[in-house]
Amino acid sequence: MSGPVADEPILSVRNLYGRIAGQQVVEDVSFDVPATGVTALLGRNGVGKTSTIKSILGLIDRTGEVRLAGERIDRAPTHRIVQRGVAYVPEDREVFGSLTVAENLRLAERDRSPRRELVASLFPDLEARREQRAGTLSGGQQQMVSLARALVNENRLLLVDEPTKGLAPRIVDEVADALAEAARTAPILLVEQNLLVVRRLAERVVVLSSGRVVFTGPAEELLDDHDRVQRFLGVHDEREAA
Amino acid sequence: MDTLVLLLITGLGLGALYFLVASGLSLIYGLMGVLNFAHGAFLTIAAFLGWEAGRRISDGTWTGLAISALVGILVGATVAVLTEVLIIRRLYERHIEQALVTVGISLAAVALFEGIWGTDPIYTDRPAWLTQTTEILGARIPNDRFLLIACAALVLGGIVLFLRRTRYGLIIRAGVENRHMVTALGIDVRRSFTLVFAIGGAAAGLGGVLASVYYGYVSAHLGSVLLIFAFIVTVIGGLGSLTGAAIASVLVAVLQQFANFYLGGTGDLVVVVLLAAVLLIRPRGLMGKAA
Amino acid sequence: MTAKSLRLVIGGILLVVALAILPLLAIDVPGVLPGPTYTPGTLQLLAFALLIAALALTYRMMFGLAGLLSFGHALFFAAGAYGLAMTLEAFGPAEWPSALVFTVAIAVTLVLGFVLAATVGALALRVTGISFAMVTLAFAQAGSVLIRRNPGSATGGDEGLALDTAHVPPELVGVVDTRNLYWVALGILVLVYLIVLSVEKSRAGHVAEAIRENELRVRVIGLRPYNVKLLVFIAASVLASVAGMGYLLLQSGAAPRIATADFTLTLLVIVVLGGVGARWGAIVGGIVYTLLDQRLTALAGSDAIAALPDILRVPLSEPLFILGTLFVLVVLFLPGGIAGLPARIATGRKQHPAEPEETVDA
Amino acid sequence: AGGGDADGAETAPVAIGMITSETGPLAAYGEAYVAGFEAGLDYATDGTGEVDGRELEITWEDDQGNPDTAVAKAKDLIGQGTKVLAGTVASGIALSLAEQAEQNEILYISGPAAADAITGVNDYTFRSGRQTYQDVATAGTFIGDPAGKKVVVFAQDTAFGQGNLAGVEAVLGGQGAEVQGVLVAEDATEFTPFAQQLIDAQPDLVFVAWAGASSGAMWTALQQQGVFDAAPVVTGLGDVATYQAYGDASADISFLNHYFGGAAGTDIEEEMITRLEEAGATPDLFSVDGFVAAQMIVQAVREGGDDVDAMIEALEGWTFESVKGEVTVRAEDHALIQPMYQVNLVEGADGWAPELIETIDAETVAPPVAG
Amino acid sequence: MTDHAALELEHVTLRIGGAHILKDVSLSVPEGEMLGVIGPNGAGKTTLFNIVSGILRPTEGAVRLAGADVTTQPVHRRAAAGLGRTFQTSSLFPALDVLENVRLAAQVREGRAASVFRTPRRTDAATRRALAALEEVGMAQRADAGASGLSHGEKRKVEIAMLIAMEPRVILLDEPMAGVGSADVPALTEVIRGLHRGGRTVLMVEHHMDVVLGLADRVAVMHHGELLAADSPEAVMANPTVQSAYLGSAA
Ligand SMILES: Nc1ncnc2c1ncn2[C@@H]1O[C@H](COP(=O)(O)OP(=O)(O)OP(=O)(O)O)[C@@H](O)[C@H]1O
Ligand SMILES: Nc1ncnc2c1ncn2[C@@H]1O[C@H](COP(=O)(O)OP(=O)(O)OP(=O)(O)O)[C@@H](O)[C@H]1O
Ligand SMILES: [Mg+2]
Ligand SMILES: [Mg+2]
Repeated sequence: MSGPVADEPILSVRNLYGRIAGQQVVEDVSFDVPATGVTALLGRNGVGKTSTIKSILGLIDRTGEVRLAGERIDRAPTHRIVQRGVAYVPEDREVFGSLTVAENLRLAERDRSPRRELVASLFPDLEARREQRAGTLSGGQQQMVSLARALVNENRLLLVDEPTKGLAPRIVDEVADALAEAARTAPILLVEQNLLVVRRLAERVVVLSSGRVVFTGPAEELLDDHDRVQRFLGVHDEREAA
Repeated sequence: MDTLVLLLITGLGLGALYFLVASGLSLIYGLMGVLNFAHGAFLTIAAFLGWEAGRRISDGTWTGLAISALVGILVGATVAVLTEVLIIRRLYERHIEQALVTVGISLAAVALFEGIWGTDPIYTDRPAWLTQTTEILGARIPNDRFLLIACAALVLGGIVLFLRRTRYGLIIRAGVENRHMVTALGIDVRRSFTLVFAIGGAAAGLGGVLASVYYGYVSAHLGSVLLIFAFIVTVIGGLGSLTGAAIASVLVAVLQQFANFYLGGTGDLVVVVLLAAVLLIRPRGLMGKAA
Repeated sequence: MTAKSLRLVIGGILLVVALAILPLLAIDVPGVLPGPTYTPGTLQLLAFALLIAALALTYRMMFGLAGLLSFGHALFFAAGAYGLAMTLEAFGPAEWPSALVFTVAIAVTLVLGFVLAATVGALALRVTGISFAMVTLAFAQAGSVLIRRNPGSATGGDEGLALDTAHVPPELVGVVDTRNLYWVALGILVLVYLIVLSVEKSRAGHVAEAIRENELRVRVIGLRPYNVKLLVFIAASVLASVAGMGYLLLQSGAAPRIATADFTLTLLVIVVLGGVGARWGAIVGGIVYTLLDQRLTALAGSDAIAALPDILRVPLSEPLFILGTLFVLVVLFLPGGIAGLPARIATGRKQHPAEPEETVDA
Repeated sequence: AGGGDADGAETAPVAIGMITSETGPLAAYGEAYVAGFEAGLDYATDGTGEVDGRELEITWEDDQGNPDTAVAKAKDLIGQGTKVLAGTVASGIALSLAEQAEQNEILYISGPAAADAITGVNDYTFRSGRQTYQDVATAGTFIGDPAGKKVVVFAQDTAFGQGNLAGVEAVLGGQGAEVQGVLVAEDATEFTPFAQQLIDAQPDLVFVAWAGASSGAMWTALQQQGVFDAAPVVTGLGDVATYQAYGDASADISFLNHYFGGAAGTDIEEEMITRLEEAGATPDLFSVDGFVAAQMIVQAVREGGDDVDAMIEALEGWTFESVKGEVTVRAEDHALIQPMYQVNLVEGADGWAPELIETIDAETVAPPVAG
Repeated sequence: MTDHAALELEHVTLRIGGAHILKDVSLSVPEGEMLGVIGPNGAGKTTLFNIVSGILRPTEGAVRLAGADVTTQPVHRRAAAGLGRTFQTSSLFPALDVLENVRLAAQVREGRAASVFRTPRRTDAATRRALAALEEVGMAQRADAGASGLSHGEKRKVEIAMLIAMEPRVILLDEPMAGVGSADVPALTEVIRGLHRGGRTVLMVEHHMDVVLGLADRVAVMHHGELLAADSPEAVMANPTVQSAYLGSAA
């Protein structure tokens, strides 16, 4: 895997518009994801975080310019984008309920030598349930399958949508660890409501408000500024949001 | 005794025919989540063109039959792919609409075939051996039944291997459930779906040619006659389960034979009763997975 | 509620009145109707179209409202037609006046239709989705087989059953009275429409809609989906047999074709052609389909077609080919069916339903 | 002649409504009927298309093999004042049209539809073709004296098959034969076990009444299981398209036949064939039905004018020369009393073709009076 | 109605295939209590709710609502008898609008909810009750919106409005805060508190510990299908197993 030029962003989004069922849900969004570390995409419920990620991947109707390591991907079909090394952990887990855990993982393997051991060590719970149908897993277990599907390949970029939603506090820790670990080899664009996790992982944040970018900058700059946190995210105290 | 053997083996032969038609249907049904009403049309067009080719090149010989089968398979696959690319693809994840367009296709296709080839059946020739019989335990079994059974076994084995050995089986099952997520894993679902359609169409094509051997004719309604039984065995067998379809084919055909013979020709009645009974007791069918 | 719905009601009444006086007028629509509207041939065709529309309406109530995809609706239509024919033939004490026999026969058929619907529904609704479709298909096939087998010479087998006109009011017999039959058909359509409307607007209708969306959720708020589905199923089926009785009178007989799965599929085609989204879609679909079917046959036999080169002549002389193709095109390019047209025109042509991947590759 | 009430009616055209399958499953039969009718009309009117100076205004309608369509077309025609309807190949449709004829008091001449029930169904309905009884009676001529013989009827469990079984029971059973039926579900596709059943019955004669596409498979099964070695097999010879359907069994089957091109050898047959060939058609099973229908319509109009009762009177008991020789419209029940044929298939350069063995006298196969 | 606990589970055990999913769970929830249910992912919390609401039948054991044994009763009976629940992932009727969603629930309370002879009107009691419920969760202004277009948080609120309209005596909330933006958490917490304040018995599965601790009278801990403890929040938080198995360093 040839790493991108150090200061070139791995992902650059310019004037992105996205529509669902004829309704504009992403409006003129522009931001960069640097080639290393975690960039968090924040915003209140319904501002269009998920839609932005789906637009990048071509899962919904979109126009605008999206570059992956300098190459235009805004006209490519989803599977091509993913084949170029972009992994996606969707918001609602979206595991294949009628397939077993093992089958879910096998389907996700893109690389010639998938990192099965890594996944097994990250989520021992799944190892024990390889033959269980994913539809019968608990919510949290499904979330693990969803993450595992992304981490089993080597990626150039991870798009992760609310990975800690519905996870027990201890697992939240573990997932955060796993993401921190993953971020050492591939940059991550992370959507997350849990500001503690954001603070721990993210170097940079991009904040959306009603479909537009209202803030981009280093994570501390935002998180330490109670005023802005309050304004953009509607949170008084980040502890409260944990 | 010999009647029993005769009923059993001819039942098996009929079951093989049902399965040949149902295999493609079951595959596509498993993939689309809906019944493909155009499957009968795939079969009929393959039978017609297979017959046209076979009779042009050599009539009533094994070469002729082989050519018919080959042409039938190609035609079935091509027509299925065209249907998928031009029509079904535009309606992905709208299962009901998909089933509906296939209804439209089958209506239009049967009418078109009638326009081209007429309403009368066209009788076909076949290799002499196939018109003869072989005696088993006192029963004279028509040889073409053996051909049917062999082909059905080959198709079953072939498709099962294909689904086991490749990732396509997984892709299809996952794709039915959540197509977007499959693409988001970097898989070209469309190509997989088209491929599976081609295989289903090819199976239908082979089934069409063999059906014309079995019936001794081709006609515009060849496919529609078989389609209803193919539906029944597909559903009894269970959504998308090929082995289920195979078991159900044999079950239905043998039962039908016995009922037709011993219960005053009530074969078709017994089959629909079986259908209702199986579904009411086991809504998923014999081998179907929980939805 | 109010101005708009008042306008709708008045519009509806005017429409029915306009349809009702049609036999008294001499409107000629060349290419659509075989002759002026007062001629028996045209009235027969229109009456048939109205009955099919009524039947389609009942089918839409199941499929469009409650999401019940049945492959066996024809069974109930056939039950109405055959039931009435058989009761009229089988019974009728000599001392009873004809009118009474006729009325009682209708009542008996209704009861039979109800019992059949309740039985089939109670069983079939134990399963859902494609299994439900196949169980209804199984019942309808069984019915269809029985009708063709002609048990005890009761159904006339594949030759069909002629209407025994001994007890049928003379006003409903013979070509000169086609007009009366037309009014009967119109009456049936209006009746079916009103009942369907009241079911759909009722609480039960709303619940049925919710069940279509998420059955478990309905149970969790304390309702038993089974009951509501059964209710819709029975209502639609009994109304279908009412349409079947109209059919029997209109055709002076019943043919086994009306009990086949193909006939149910035709209904499905009609409902989708008209648009699942609206009641009037089913009506328009029924009428358009019947007229098209009839007119395309006329076209197929016309000299204009015969003069065409083979490649055009062969397909164009097959009415079903044209209908099938048309239907495919409607599903592909007009997802709302005919009923969806006004909305599409209003919102502009550019409104394609989003199929993201398609646009990506384009 | 003529019951016309006004003088104008004497020269006004007479509307004739012809309803038959031009499309649908029975389109091929319909085609033969239509061609035969055109030839018959040409013959009966000497090419003028007129009767006593009145033009016969013929309207053709396609019933698509569907009774609903047929009834709609009939009502349309009747509504426009048509007093004469004719045609259709399907018995179910013919019965519906007969019903319309009675309800509306017009003349109906049914086409090739074979059901015995059409004969004598009402005063207004006539027939221009043969009926099942005549087929069966012809089959009976193959075994000489039926008394004490065992006849097995192998048929589909349809109105047609059931009608044939009933016919055999009436004709041959009445003459002392033991009749057994083997009825097969219409949509059965496997006939091998039934062939076995036929042999097990040890019959003196097997009568096969079969229609539709499955006949090829059925014959193959009979042959494979050796039914032909066990007993003589008789069946009806259908239209030209079926001549090749019997395959290797062809030579072993004895055929009864209503008509094939060249069967009659009459002058009128020659007239018909010439006209058919001029029109690009070939003589076939149901050409005669069309031809006879035209003759009957011309007779009805010539003698009856516009008055339906007079037409009926003109036809009842009418004996005339037609393609198959002398035929009679029996007054009591409107059956058409006509000769039938015994036929073999012989293989020639163009495949199998029929060859006449014997003509069976019309009276020999006349059905009993219906009703 | 008063002597009995609102909800009782007796030796509830569930096996599916070879898996032992719930192991001998016994629990009694007194009338009016707010019980938090916590535990690692896959501990069996949702399963427990499914058993209480009747979606699953226990292999062994009994479920009692206000003293009445409902172990074999179907889902809708229990719901009609006053048991309401939400799902871990939002489930509304997407084709209906917000008001219709809630009104369906309100009709059940009134009886004859699925009658063919009654037509819903803008002014009838069920509609008024539905609007009041929407008001309570702050969604009244969205009454006419289609349910499919709501944001995540809005869906959660509508679900709770449906519960309010049903007027259940016992409520099961499965992760009501999952996916709710930090900004909306306080408001939703208040809505839940309101549910409880009406004297209703509430069981709530939730991974947001501060929400649980802020609301619950008592906290039940599940682990590997077993009920480890049901105690005061403080006691539970102090429990070492809970610390290691559930909370991790976040404690
Ligand atoms: N299928 C849909 N139909 C109509 N509108 C939709 C649909 N999906 C999303 N929306 C709308 O698009 C907007 C953006 O939604 P999106 O899911 O991207 O928000 P989000 O920032 O991810 O919110 P959350 O924090 O709740 O996940 C919302 O207003 C939502 O109502
Ligand atoms: N059919 C099955 N076969 C085997 N195990 C099953 C089956 N169905 C459920 N399970 C297991 O039962 C356990 C209980 O799941 P449940 O959904 O109740 O967990 P939970 O406590 O709600 O977790 P979460 O907090 O992640 O939602 C899970 O471990 C699940 O994998
Ligand atoms: Mg989101
Ligand atoms: Mg859970």
